[in-house]
Amino acid sequence: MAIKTEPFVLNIGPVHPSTHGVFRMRATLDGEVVLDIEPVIGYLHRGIEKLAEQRTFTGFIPLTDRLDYISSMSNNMAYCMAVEKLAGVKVPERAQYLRVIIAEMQRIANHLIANGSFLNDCGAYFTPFLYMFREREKVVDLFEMLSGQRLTYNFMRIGGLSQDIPDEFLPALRRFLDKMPAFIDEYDRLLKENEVLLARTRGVGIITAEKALNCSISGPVLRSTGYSWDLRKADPYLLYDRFNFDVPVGMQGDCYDRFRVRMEEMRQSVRIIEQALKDLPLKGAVRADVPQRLHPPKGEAYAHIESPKGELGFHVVSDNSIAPYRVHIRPTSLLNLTALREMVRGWKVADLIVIFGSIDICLGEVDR
Amino acid sequence: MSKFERYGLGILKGMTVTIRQLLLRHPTVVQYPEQRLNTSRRIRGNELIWSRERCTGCATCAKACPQGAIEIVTSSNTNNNKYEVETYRVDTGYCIQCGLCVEACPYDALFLGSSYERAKYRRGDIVQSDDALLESPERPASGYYHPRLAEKMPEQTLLIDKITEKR
Amino acid sequence: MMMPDFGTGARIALAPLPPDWPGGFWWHWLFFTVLVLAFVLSMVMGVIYIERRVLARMQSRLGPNRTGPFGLLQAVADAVKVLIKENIVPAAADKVVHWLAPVVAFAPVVMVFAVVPFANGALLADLNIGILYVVAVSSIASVGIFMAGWGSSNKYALLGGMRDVASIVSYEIPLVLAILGVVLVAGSLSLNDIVQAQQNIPFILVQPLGFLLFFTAACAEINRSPFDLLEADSELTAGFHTEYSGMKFAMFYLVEYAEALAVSAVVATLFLGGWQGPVLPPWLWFLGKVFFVFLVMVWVRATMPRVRIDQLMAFAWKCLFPLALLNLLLTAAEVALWPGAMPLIVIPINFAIAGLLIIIWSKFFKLGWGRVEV
Amino acid sequence: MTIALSGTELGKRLAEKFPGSIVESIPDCLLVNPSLLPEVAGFLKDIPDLDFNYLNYITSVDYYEYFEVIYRLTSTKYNHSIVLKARCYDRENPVLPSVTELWQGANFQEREIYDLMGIRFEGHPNLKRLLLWDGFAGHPLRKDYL
Repeated sequence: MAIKTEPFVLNIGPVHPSTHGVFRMRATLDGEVVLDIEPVIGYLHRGIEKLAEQRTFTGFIPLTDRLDYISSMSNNMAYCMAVEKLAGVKVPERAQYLRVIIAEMQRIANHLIANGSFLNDCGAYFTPFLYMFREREKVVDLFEMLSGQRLTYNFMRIGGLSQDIPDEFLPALRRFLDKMPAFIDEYDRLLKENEVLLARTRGVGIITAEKALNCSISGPVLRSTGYSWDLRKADPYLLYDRFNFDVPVGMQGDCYDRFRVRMEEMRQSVRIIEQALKDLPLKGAVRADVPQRLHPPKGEAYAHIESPKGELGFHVVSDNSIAPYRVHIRPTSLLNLTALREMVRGWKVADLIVIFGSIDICLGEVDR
Repeated sequence: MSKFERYGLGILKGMTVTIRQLLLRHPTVVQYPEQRLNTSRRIRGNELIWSRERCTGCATCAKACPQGAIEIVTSSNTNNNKYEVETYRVDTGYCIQCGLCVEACPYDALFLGSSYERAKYRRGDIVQSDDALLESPERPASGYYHPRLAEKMPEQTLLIDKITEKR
Repeated sequence: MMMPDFGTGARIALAPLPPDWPGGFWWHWLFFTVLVLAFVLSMVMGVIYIERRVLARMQSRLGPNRTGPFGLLQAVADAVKVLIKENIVPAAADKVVHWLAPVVAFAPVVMVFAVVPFANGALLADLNIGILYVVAVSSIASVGIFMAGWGSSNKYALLGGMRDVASIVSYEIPLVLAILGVVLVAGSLSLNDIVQAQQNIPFILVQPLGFLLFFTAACAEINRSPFDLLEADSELTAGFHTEYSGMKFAMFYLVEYAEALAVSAVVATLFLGGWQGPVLPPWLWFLGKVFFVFLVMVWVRATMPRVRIDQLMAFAWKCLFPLALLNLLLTAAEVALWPGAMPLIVIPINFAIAGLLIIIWSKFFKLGWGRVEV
Repeated sequence: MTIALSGTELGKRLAEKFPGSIVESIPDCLLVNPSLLPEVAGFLKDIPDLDFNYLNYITSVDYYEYFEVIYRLTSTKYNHSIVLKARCYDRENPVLPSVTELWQGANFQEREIYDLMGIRFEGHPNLKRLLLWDGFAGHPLRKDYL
């Protein structure tokens, strides 16, 4: 006679060490096997899209910092690009180069956090996490030099950057770039070939390219499936068509591939920054002449960038007043969660955490 | 199926990294209250600093503030044809240190503070007005959006230049 | 001095036991029990300090350095803090089980130290079945842990308790089989005799595979990383002690490190020659070896991710168990067929066999994947 | 570079295939009749020379007289994109057909629109509030919500 069992419901989150914020999952378990999960979100909902309607176009920039607070610069940039598209502002070339440099630095910083916390979710007791935070700290130091703050940078403005870079920035960045590849190699040495990590992440949480595209998944999660879709190549914004870089793709779309894709993307980012530094015009304006109380013509515009987490876009509607009529944020993290349920079904609780960690979401962006 | 294809060599490789960190490298730590780093010259610190002399009461800052934290009351002085600022009040609790007011000010009358340990014990204290907003030794101004001020500030300590400490 | 004979059956002459303590058996018993308890508690503070400092340095941090010189008193400060904390018992908890669990978990761990020799003959009870006693007693701690998991009426705690029982039951077998190899070579179950048999060559050289198996299985048994599934903080918040606070939590914390200390002591005794060593006094050798083994555990913890529960079980049954059986078979064959073998010949042969077996098993044994169709 | 397909050309083709489906076609976007939205979207997704396999996002705008729901579709194969729009004139009980069947990525976004704008999507498998809690009064992104 078989033992009669019944599934039980485990509530993971909203306060849990590895839900990366206030994400909640109602997991139905059969022993350790996840039968079903139901993501419950909204614990961090601040109504940013509604708040945008009550702020000026410039005044909304500080609030975009609060979306994906791991990579604030990318959010600023995407929003500014949308408004620039709407108002027809031409950004000076020096500012565009600096934006590329900053966006790639932000990508390094974000991937360091993503991989660090992913490995922490795998159970590597804080060692990779702290090693990666040490490097991220250096990027954040540089951002602090630029903008004066370490998390909510608020550095981009409509038509460029808020200020020119200080003189000591470029030498410091150069020193950072010289050391960074060695540190990425060290991370690879630390855990890339670790048998336990391979056992935990290889083949776990597989998603196919068709499924990922159908679920509107973007960024490293999509590229880990082997599908090369990077907006920097597919729809080059800023000056990305001038740089020579590769789009790393995975093999089968499992957690290990996502980890590897992020590692490789950091290397490519270093490459892009080095090329951008070579071509960066030494003098020139960093901000187009944009009136402080900008009122773009009636209409709507959508600008998207390849943020570290995927396609981040802002859909801005203007009614020719000083405040946006409607701002819609294409939430990368939320859409990347779409396939979570399919990805985790049938895996163990431990895998649920690993798969969730490998998607790399930021709850500020999920809930907005 | 994945397997233990490297016979545990990957594990040993990882262990060399950690033991190297233990034996050869210094920890990357700053012992905060005793040991302080120079912050950025453009630091957007805790409090807003206002210059009574330069302020004309145009309220551009109040309009630029996304949070509506700045309140400014002016009266017109008909004798010398000028605005006079009666109250300048900042609710620091609302302030998100975005620096948009400093950028907006056409007369360089606003600065962000460069101090960062300015917690208050009472809620009433976080609403600051008039004289409490002036620059003072405890409230040095930061060089954010004021390049000439920034030049005088000490250079930022960078982690890239190796902040390490012996045990 | 006798040459070590690999299980020829000849009895090794027992070193004279220390003189009886004046006042008879019970005074002797009381004094040394208190001594062992004090030793365990103070050593646990020591290993907690070592773990935190070394782990911190491996992670590019400093670790505790504020309380006392070099932060040596951090464990004391933590203990005081935890003592004055409120004791919270969940309303739905099974009160008796919840109360009893830390005690049940703590007692057997201390009992292990009764048979561990600190110097020649310096042990509380020279049981002639010492190692059997260690194996028997140490696994009682998992009863306490399961009581904690069950009694808390918390799903995370229950999952943690379940994982613990599963892993203990599985890993006990390779653990004992690995010990049996040592016992065959030494020809005795008494820990003191085992140490004496390692006068010239520590058994890690004679039994390299046995050492690896024992160390791995023991790590799993006491739930050290990479097998720390039952309190996997990224999955189960804190596992079985999610609902514990105050001194009861401190007891579990103590158990965790006392177990690690016990395993280090047993490893040092069985494989590293216990108190044997030149120049320095025996107890110092013993302590040094214990701390060295513990450092290796900390080192592993700093590097490795955690395995999954099914991989943990598969690793025990599909990898460690057959290897341990093979190891036992080979050792028995060596001892039976080639009793007077020169160690210089046996050692390379054993190392070669260990390496070969590990490589072959790496080809057979597979981990990863493992999705269940639902 | 992602090419934004001209709505006028595509609109002609769609109007032939599904008469009455296209309300208005301007270069920027296609204004689709809500009742025929699933057919049009399915056509755009399945026809090999268009192959819109990627739904970038769905959003909605409240224009007082009507709600406008905006779909941006991209083909990752041909690297071109198109914007579809559908309007709901009923303010009390706005209803649109769901496209979750075609693109699963619409799942969360339609729930979000239902939550914040109050547009119901028929055929959605699990139309519950996403960000706000059940029982929240009103739909905050509507312009008349204060």
